[in-house]
Amino acid sequence: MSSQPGGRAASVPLMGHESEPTLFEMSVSGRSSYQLRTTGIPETALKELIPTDHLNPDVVPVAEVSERDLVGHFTRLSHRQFSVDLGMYPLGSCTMKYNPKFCDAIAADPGLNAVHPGTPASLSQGWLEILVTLEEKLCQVTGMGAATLQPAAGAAGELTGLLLMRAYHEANGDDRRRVIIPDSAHGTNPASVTLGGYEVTTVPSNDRGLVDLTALRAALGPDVAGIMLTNPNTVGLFEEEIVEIAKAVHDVGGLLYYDGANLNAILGAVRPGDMGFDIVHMNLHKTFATPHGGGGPGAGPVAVASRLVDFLPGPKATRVADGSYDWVTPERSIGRVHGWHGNALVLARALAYIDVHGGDGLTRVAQHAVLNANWLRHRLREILPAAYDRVCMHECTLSATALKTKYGVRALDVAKALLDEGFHSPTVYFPLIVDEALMFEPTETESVQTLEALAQAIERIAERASIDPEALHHAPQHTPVSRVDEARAARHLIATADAK
Amino acid sequence: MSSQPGGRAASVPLMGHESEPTLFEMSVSGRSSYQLRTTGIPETALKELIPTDHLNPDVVPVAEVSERDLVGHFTRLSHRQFSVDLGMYPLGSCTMKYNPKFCDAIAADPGLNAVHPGTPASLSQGWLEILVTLEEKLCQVTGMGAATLQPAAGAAGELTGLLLMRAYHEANGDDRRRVIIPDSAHGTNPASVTLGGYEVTTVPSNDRGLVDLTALRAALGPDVAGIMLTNPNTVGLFEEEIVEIAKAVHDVGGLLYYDGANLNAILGAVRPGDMGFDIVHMNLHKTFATPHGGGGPGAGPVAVASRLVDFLPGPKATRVADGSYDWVTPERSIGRVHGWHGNALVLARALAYIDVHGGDGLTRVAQHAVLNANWLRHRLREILPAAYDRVCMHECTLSATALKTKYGVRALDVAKALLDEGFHSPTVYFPLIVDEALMFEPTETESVQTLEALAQAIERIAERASIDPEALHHAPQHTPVSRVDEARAARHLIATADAK
Amino acid sequence: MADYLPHTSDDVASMLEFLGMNSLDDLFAHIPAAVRLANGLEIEPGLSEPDVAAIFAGYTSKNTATATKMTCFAGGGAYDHEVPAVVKALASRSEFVTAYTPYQPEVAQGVLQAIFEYQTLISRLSGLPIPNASLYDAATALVEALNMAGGATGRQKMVISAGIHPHWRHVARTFAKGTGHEIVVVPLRDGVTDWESVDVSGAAAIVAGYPNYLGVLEDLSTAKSLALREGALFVVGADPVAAGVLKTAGQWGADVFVGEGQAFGTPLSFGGPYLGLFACSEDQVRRLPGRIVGETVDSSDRRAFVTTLRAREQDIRREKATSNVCTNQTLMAVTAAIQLGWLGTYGLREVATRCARGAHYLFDELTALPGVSPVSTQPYFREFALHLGRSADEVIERMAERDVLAGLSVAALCHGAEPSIEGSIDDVLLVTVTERRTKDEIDHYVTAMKEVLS
Amino acid sequence: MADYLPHTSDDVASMLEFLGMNSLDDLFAHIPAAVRLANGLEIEPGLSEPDVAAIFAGYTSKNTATATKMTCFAGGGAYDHEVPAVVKALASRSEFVTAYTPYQPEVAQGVLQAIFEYQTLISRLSGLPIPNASLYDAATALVEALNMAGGATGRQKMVISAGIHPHWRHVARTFAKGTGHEIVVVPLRDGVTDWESVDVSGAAAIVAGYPNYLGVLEDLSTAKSLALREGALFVVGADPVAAGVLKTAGQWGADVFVGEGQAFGTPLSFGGPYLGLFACSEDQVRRLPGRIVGETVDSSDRRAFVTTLRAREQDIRREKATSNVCTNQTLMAVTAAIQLGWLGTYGLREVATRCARGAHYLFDELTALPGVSPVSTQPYFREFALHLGRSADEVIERMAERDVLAGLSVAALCHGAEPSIEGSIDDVLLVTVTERRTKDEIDHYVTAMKEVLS
Ligand SMILES: Cc1ncc(COP(=O)(O)O)c(C=O)c1O
Ligand SMILES: Cc1ncc(COP(=O)(O)O)c(C=O)c1O
Repeated sequence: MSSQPGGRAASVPLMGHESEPTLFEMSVSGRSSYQLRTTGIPETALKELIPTDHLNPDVVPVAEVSERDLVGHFTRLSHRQFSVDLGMYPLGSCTMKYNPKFCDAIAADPGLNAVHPGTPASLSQGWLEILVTLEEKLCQVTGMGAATLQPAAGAAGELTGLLLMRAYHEANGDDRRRVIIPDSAHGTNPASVTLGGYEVTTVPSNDRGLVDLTALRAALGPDVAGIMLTNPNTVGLFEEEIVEIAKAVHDVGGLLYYDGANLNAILGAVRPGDMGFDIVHMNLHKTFATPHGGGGPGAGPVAVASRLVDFLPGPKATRVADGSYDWVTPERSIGRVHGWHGNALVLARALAYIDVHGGDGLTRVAQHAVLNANWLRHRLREILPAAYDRVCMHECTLSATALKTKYGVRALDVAKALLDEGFHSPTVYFPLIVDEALMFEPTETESVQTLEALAQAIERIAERASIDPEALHHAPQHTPVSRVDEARAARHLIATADAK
Repeated sequence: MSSQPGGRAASVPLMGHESEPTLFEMSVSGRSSYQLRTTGIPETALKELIPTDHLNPDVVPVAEVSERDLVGHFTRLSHRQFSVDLGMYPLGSCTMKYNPKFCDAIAADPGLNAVHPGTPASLSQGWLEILVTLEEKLCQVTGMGAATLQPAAGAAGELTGLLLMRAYHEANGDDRRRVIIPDSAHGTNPASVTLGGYEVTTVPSNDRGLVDLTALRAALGPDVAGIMLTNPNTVGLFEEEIVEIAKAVHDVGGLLYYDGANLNAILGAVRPGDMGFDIVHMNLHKTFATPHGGGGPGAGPVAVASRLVDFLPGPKATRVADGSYDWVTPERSIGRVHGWHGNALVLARALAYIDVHGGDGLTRVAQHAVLNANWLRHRLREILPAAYDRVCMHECTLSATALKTKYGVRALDVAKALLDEGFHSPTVYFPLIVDEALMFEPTETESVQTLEALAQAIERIAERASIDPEALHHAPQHTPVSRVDEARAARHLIATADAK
Repeated sequence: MADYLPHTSDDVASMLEFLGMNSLDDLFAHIPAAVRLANGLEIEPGLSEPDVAAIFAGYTSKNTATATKMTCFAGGGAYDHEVPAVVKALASRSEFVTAYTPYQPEVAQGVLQAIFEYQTLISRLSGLPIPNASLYDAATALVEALNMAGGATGRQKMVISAGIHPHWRHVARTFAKGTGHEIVVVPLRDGVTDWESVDVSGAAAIVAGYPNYLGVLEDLSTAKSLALREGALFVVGADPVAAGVLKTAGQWGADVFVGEGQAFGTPLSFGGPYLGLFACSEDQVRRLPGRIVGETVDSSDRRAFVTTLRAREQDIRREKATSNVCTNQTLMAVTAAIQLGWLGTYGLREVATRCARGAHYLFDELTALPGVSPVSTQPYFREFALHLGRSADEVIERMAERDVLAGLSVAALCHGAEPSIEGSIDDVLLVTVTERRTKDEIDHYVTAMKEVLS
Repeated sequence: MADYLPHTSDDVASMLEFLGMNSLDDLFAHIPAAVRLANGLEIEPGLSEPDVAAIFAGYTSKNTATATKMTCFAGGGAYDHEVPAVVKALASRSEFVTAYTPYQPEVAQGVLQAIFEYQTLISRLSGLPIPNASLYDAATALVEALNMAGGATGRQKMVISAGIHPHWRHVARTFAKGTGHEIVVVPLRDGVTDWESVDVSGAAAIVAGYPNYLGVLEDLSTAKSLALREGALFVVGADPVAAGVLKTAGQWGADVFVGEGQAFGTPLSFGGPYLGLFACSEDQVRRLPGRIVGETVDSSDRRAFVTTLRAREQDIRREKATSNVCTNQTLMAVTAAIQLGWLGTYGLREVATRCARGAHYLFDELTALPGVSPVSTQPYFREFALHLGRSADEVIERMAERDVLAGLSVAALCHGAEPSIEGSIDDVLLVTVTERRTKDEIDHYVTAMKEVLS
């Protein structure tokens, strides 16, 4: 029998560490799972309906597995996957907080997920009301005038924001070429700037891990369209000179773009709009707890100051005169940035999350997120000193430089060893301005007992580093696979089961 | 910090083999998860509503955990648990076939699960129709006249059946004392007989693993109320002399009880009623694929021949004159055997399963179940010869006697070693009449590739037995815990976290 | 044709060939032809899942009184409690749902530990040290308690308060036909058990309800002293939600606690699968029915859990077993552990308190209506019975037209068991309020009842 | 107050003490007072989950056209396909749902292998060897294809058939403002692209739809030859369900395939989250947008999967990256792999075949109605456009009263993009049939349409 068994669980860490066959290796000609409704429609031969030059002479192979094997396969794969539901996921910059099951239930309601996106507004008033309500609350959270909910993720929000920036300047008849970005910025920022048709000017961070104001002033000029900032920045520090920065940028006629990936730190404490930002994107899949789905979907709404409202993408769900809701396209809209209305079910989850927390709850979210990050930073100060050792916001960027110089144990080794300790690794080697960076974002939903357990795990790892550093280069050992050969994957690409 | 972290995943086999703290060890005073509806009802103090001598002066401690830790805990526990969805579960006598997700969805419909059992028939016609329809189909499958759906499991069905037997004989004014059971019977049979107020007379099996007809005839007499048989029996063999057995028992005025645990083997091939049985229980959680839930719930409907119909438990969902449905209690009913109407949602699942398969599908189910068992028996004949080497039905009882005499490797060792091979163990040391019994029931939903993989795993184990038998006494090694100290558990009972 | 079978016709052919057979029929050839089914089952051919779903949509459309369409004030052992998404998500994890009884502890620590936690919680809520891993439902749990009492005392006489749920009493009667137990029911007066009215001498068990089926809270000390006097086991059938604020069975001196665990995370489910709760005192441990999980260690001294005291059970003890139960209600027990973990210590208190508040609020409103009078003047918890002066069945139908499931007709509930109520029975309605009921819903109930009774 | 925060007031106090702080405010003290939010957010206080559920019940009650309440004949890139319970159960496993991007392959083999299987399936359905791990949706996938073409050719001119979905064209226009691409739209004649009508010289990309947005099946060889002639990339935006029976993009000679994957297990979801499909030829691999998973081995030579060719991506390449995409639609990709695994080779064929049969059956019935005429006389797959001689918007409203979502108004769909249809636009209805539509449903549609048009 050539094909692989569908009922063997040796790949489930519960029982063994073998690899799981692919769906295709399990496939057996003639086997099937699908069951379709009885339609009663005459079974005319396809070639009588469609000219043969359109019909595929070959059968495209998908897979042929039984429902039982399908279930076994994907259930086993799920056992080979870490997730928030299994344990702490302190990935800096990713805000891997607990995702309430309640919000999943909201999104699973056919009253929301069985609505066709092309349904006339008159027959989908509930959905339009959800979108308008969410927009209002997001504007309140950010201190902005209006928002588009179309962008499907943060990066999509960034590009949308840059196109808004461009449209605004063009409307004012001035064409600008550069967008300023700090050297600590996330990679999507410069990539989006390029796609927005601008040139990137990078400004260095100062020795406090913040934007170097003098360097920024030097970089500013009449050809600067704006600046993209994350505040707190990617190091987890608040840009304390934000007022001066805003003034400097506005003085040259530039706009301030707020990368909201770190919004979780400041909910209810300070608002981008009040800091002087003109354009803000939010990562609902971070701050508002919508699940990451192993890499997506997300949602990256963009809120803007009143002077930019007319340029927002359309059509936009809007409350109209008679109190009902309709699709309206802003006067000078840059146009659609999504095939339909954005990641609607993600948006609904976020609204449910906001409603449960309310203004008071959201404020507590930020307070406890910041408390946790600072507790962890302080707790680990001996082993992994913070790159900039002072009060941080929702995340702390620590450095393994000491371990590296003393024992040759790198940030990567610590990250991998943590897996054997029952914790997901933090973000490593980001931001680029910190040497041997280990960026921890505990989020507000982890308890102090969990933080303490993480700290003790790191203490054990440091202990091991002093005794047997070599062993750490081979961590993890308890996981279904050990360190993987990334170079080989890139050298000889095998992107499908059909690649030879 | 005394209490245990809720966010550490070291107990998840994916990452480690530490033990998972209990809910109580994770508990922290003041922490909580619950959220309740706002009622608007005046918050009167309890002591103004209920006399203080009823109020508990102390607070009963439950646990105090966050929702995030609750989710982490039970998700991690689920990763420490084997299940059909993870792989083959060849437990003989348990019929661990694939449980269709479709049937779960049926049971999750509020249209079924949000109905109060005390709802008047007029307001729950859909439920009554489901019960009547299922009853009819189960009678068709077993060849019986009518059925009760109340018994919550097989054993409850057995006792119900014995009370029906008793009521029948009493109605005929003859009081009988004994019920005959083969020595291969499942333990619930004799236990039920006792609770039914009868004495057990055990008849031996012959050298073909079947009821010894002569011994049976010898045991029969006017004081015999009936006999309980499983056919195919617990060895997985069909009682070929069933016609003679039935005649012999009926001749002395006894009734034949059919233990339907093995009904999966004969669907559409032969029916208990046609074999001469008067009372039949079914295990819907075996034959009709309702999930076992880690030990329950099940459903054990009892179908009877027409002469016993009047004695069935009541009230019974019944189609009445005007075509509507109502609760009717049979004339000489033995009374209720369940607090309400039985495990209704399990019953609904079973009906959905029957509807999907239809008569043709159910017949195939039995054919393929028997095919798989025979294929496996034949495939393993060299290493684990069948106790009775001839065509078996849905399961095969193999013996590890050879391995034991040659290498001192017992059935238990083979069972445990299989866990390390990614397969759940078969049923061991049952039925009692087979030495070193390993009872495999592959069920119809496992593919031949999976059967072959199981066979190869057993070959590897036999190989290891010949090389290093000692190692097998220490299997399993890959599982979250190794062999557990059962003696200690019994010697010093710790049944709760509060036991000292 | 629809099914879940993996075998292709080639598979079947090659497998038969391996067995030296020509057809699937050969596998059944040894079954006497005389009894073989000639023309297959008379059941319609298989339908696809979506087709079957359509059939079931037809059934559900005829269930007009779902708790999602009507506000539920019905109780009587089945309660409309909040079940949050998180509990549904965890309890439906397929590892819990599709596992068998934990026969191989090395790969069943998930279910075993969850049961251990369930046992701990039931022990705390019952105030008794020895819980089991669940029984079918409360009614059959009572039967097991009676069997335990019979075994403990060697006596046959079971003295049961009429305050015990009528269905439980009914079930006890049914099984007594097998065990030969004599069931003596003690009547209620003004909703309270009149223990003096019967001869309890030689009783194996004294059984009381707390609260009783009419919702009334009885002082159980009389019953306890009778049990002590007679050397009988004192069995208390209690509402586990009440343990959030009221005295536990253990505090009342119970030797055995039985109860219905549906309230902990299991939907109304038309009566099943539910959860039979059982716990007893140390000295009855060898007579414990069903499974019990114990803590131990594995060969490398790691904590582990395993089913224990197996020697009591049917598979080993056979006809001498303490009970015949094998499959139980584990999934509901695991669900209860999850739901109680979600509720927590103070959530359970809050739920119990809200039940009581809502019930008393509604009681006051209803008893103020002309012609409505309470069946009992005694204290109650979250449930109460009223004489309406009108057929309860009819009132329920009329209330349903107003989207309210008004309660249970006591006459219907007591089919096959004594209601033990003074005065008329047909007009008695048993009304229940859970924490899910809002003031608006209750006020709507009262308005609707006014209309119906006017 | 409701939230999911674990900290008790004691926790907060002791943690602050550990930090030598007195209040939570101290943590924010370094934020300039001038910009601090004085009085908190103007958002109502938190509500409990059941209270919020009640609010959402209010919303859903106003969504009157759900595919569960109305029979759905609307398509245009969003289709009402069967999604079985088994796919929902597997795709909602919390390990898939609550995982982040697989940055640590040692504990992410589950998602990585599922993506690898998804990539294999998309490669087969597109007929192209290099798939990626998903993009936001079809519209943004098209934008990435144009960017790829720009990069590959160093040119700016994007020649796009008007047969491409109007929303995709609209989105392409929006992003072209940033990239500076020139978008040239090629009109349709009788529903087929009239390539001759525009100057395609110096094109970076030639983009065609298959079937096009009106459901029409165009012969793509003309487009392909133009692409060859101009040295442009040939981009095909295809319906992946069609690949069950029709020629794949690869078979038509495409260099790049883009499509919408919603049809594979994702509900209608009011338009998102959906699944942007993307695959290209070997020679474009270095320009591939987004993530790609590759097979490799671990240090003990076991097969393992990992995200690869990372050097293209924004986090490493920054302003020179091939794309800015980071978070994608992985969960929908995993869902698609599961749904396709369930459908299998012949299930997909069957679905595609039934779509075509149903559509042709309905087409024949409708075009027989007086005043109804097809927009195109060309062959189509499962979707077609009709002139009704009446406002399509109005017809849709009237049909909805008869529990039918009749289709999409092409005028509405083309808001912001050329419909490219001869004759009137407002009366054009785009009608779709999926495998879920039965003959009875279609016949009811026809009857209802008769009434509405009469
Ligand atoms: C600081 C920052 N900016 C932008 C992004 C991009 O957001 P997305 O991944 O949703 O496109 C991220 C996501 O990791 C981020 O951390
Ligand atoms: C042969 C046999 N009879 C009876 C039973 C008892 O059924 P249940 O466990 O549902 O009570 C079983 C269950 O294992 C069995 O295998």
